[in-house]
Amino acid sequence: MESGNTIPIIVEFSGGLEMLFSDERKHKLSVPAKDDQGNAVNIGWLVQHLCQEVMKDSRKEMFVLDGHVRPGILVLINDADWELEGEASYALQPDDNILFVSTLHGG
Amino acid sequence: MESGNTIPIIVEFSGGLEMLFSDERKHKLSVPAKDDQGNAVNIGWLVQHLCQEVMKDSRKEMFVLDGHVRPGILVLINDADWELEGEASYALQPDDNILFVSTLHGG
Amino acid sequence: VTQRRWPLSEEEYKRYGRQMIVPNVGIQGQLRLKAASILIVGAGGLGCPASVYLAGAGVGIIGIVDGDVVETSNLHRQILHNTSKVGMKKVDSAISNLKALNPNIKYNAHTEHLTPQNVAEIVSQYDLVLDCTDHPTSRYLISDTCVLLQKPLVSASALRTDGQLIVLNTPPLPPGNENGGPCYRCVFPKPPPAESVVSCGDGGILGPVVGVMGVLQALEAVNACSATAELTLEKLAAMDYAFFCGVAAPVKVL
Amino acid sequence: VTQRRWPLSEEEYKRYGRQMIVPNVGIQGQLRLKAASILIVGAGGLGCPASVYLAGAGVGIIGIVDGDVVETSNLHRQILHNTSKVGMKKVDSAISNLKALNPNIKYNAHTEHLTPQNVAEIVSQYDLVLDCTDHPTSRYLISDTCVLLQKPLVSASALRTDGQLIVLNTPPLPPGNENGGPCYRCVFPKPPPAESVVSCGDGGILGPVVGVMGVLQALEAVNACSATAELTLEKLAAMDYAFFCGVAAPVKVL
Ligand SMILES: [Zn+2]
Ligand SMILES: [Zn+2]
Repeated sequence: MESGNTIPIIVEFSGGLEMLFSDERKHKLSVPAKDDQGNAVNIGWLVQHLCQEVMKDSRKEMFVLDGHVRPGILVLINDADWELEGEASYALQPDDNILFVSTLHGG
Repeated sequence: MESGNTIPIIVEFSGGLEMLFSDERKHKLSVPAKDDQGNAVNIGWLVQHLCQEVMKDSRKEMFVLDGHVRPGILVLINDADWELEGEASYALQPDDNILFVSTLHGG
Repeated sequence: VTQRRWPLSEEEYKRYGRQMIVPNVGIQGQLRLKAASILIVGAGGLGCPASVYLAGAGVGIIGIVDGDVVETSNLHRQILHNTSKVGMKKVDSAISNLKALNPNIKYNAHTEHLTPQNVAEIVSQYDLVLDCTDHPTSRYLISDTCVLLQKPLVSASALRTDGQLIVLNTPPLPPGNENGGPCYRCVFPKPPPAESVVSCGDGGILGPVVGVMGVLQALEAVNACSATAELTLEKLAAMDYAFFCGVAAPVKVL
Repeated sequence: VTQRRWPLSEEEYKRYGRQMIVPNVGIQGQLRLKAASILIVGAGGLGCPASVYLAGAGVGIIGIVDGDVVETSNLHRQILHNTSKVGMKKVDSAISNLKALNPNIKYNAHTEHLTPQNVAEIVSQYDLVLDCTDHPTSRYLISDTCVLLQKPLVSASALRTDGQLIVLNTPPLPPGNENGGPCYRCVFPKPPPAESVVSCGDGGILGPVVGVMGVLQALEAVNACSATAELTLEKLAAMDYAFFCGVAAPVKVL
């Protein structure tokens, strides 16, 4: 929002999370390259952004709990578990694919 | 083989065709950018190349018949049917994924 | 009037409740499934799992075509049959099991193989066809008939550890109409040479591999029958074949 | 000596012939399947298709755990049960059908729910476990037990039109060994809040969706039991989780 530079990314939701995001599984987003403090935007920033700007549903706690992605949601960065990439501190790169999967329990 | 320029591509086989190619489904190949006549290499060239240089199996007719990919084999260029891309005349691009699928009939 | 307010019986509400609450199914989707008739060609490795999930889902009429009898070598993958049914017609074995699962459905037994002589009369009775056969000859016969009779077709096959699935002739417009979906002959204009055709008997097959393909056929059929128009159009947009039915002339089976 | 040359009966050669000729199975793979014992936890939408394909494939011992009875609302997706079995224990209903399909197998009925009290005694009898349950509590209980008893675990779930599958604790090394595969608790260290957990009863489920997941569990189990060592290592290399069992402490269930 500061800088004119933006990064195109794809954010996907599955396992029911898409219901919180206008029932759309795939969102093409353009995010600023830097946050308000001039730091590269990371997944932590993205999660807040999704919660505040993209999610229309009022049940924020189904996505974020105590400032973190709620337990039971797997985050994949370009098909790899985000734990391999530094979790919330991973800096977004152009054309990254970020997938949020809610674990299912039915059987 | 003329020019030093080469193009990296991925060739995949499935539906049993992999058995003709050393039982490997995925082949990373480096092909020359131009053929002997100085034309850009295309799928037609690739098919001959696979048949002559890559296939160890003697049953060439299971892959090529009368100079063409045998009936019953679907060719996908970057996940699209090759009929949309000009079939054998499609010129290979760097990082193309060419998939040869033999139709299965069992049930 | 009572019938309008409660278009399904109490038993049906119980039986299908868990699928009726799925978004995009609902009571309308369930009624469309109940009004639908589906033909399953082949009561083998694909037809067994496909038919059991379609019977579970409450399709109104299920027809099964097969001329074979149950053999012991079928049982590792043809899960509707069982050891005591060896020697019985596959169609009769399958239908007796399906009836036990869901007696609300009308089952039609066609205990003969599809031939150019009987194919039109059989296929014409149904809304949608599942090709669960195991030879290219029957695949062209079924697809050509579906083109001429304008029936959507869900075709699957499996061998060893590989499976393939393709939804054909969807939407099923008159031959030559470019807005129609491709048929089997559009995708494979020339039949494969005989020596390249490997059967499950010769090449082998893992039961769960052909099982997954059969269940996926049932899923495509449930989607096609229960879906709203928007869903169908969305699926259509995902197809990207260049040729459409009627471009290559189907054989004359009618 | 005769037994060595013909390690299977004539009936078994007939029954399993089509899968024995699949490359990577062969007579050795069939014998490994016959020597294997698999526990299926849950005889519902996942356990029905999983168990029927494992019985078809010739797994030596199949145990099924479930304390529930068959209800009409199960029948659209729980294809081993049928209308006449409503009210019967699911485990008994399932095993009577599986016996008819393949009487060569030893079936163990565990007609109670898994609890922290009985889980170790039951799981310890088997080589591999399929989690076909429908609640996070049982998923952690099963995974933690599999870690402590060093059993590989194939876990699946489904809801509405989505399905998930994960192969856990493979290879099943002692807790703390970093070369072991991740467990459920490695992947999901904290249980989800209760209000985020939606059951099939509340969210709905399409039969073929949960059906595909159950058949895929059977496929993973067949691969795990019949595969050669090379295949197993190849699969291992494809996993890329950072945490491994023992990093997060499993609950004490033993
Ligand atoms: Zn056509
Ligand atoms: Zn762990």
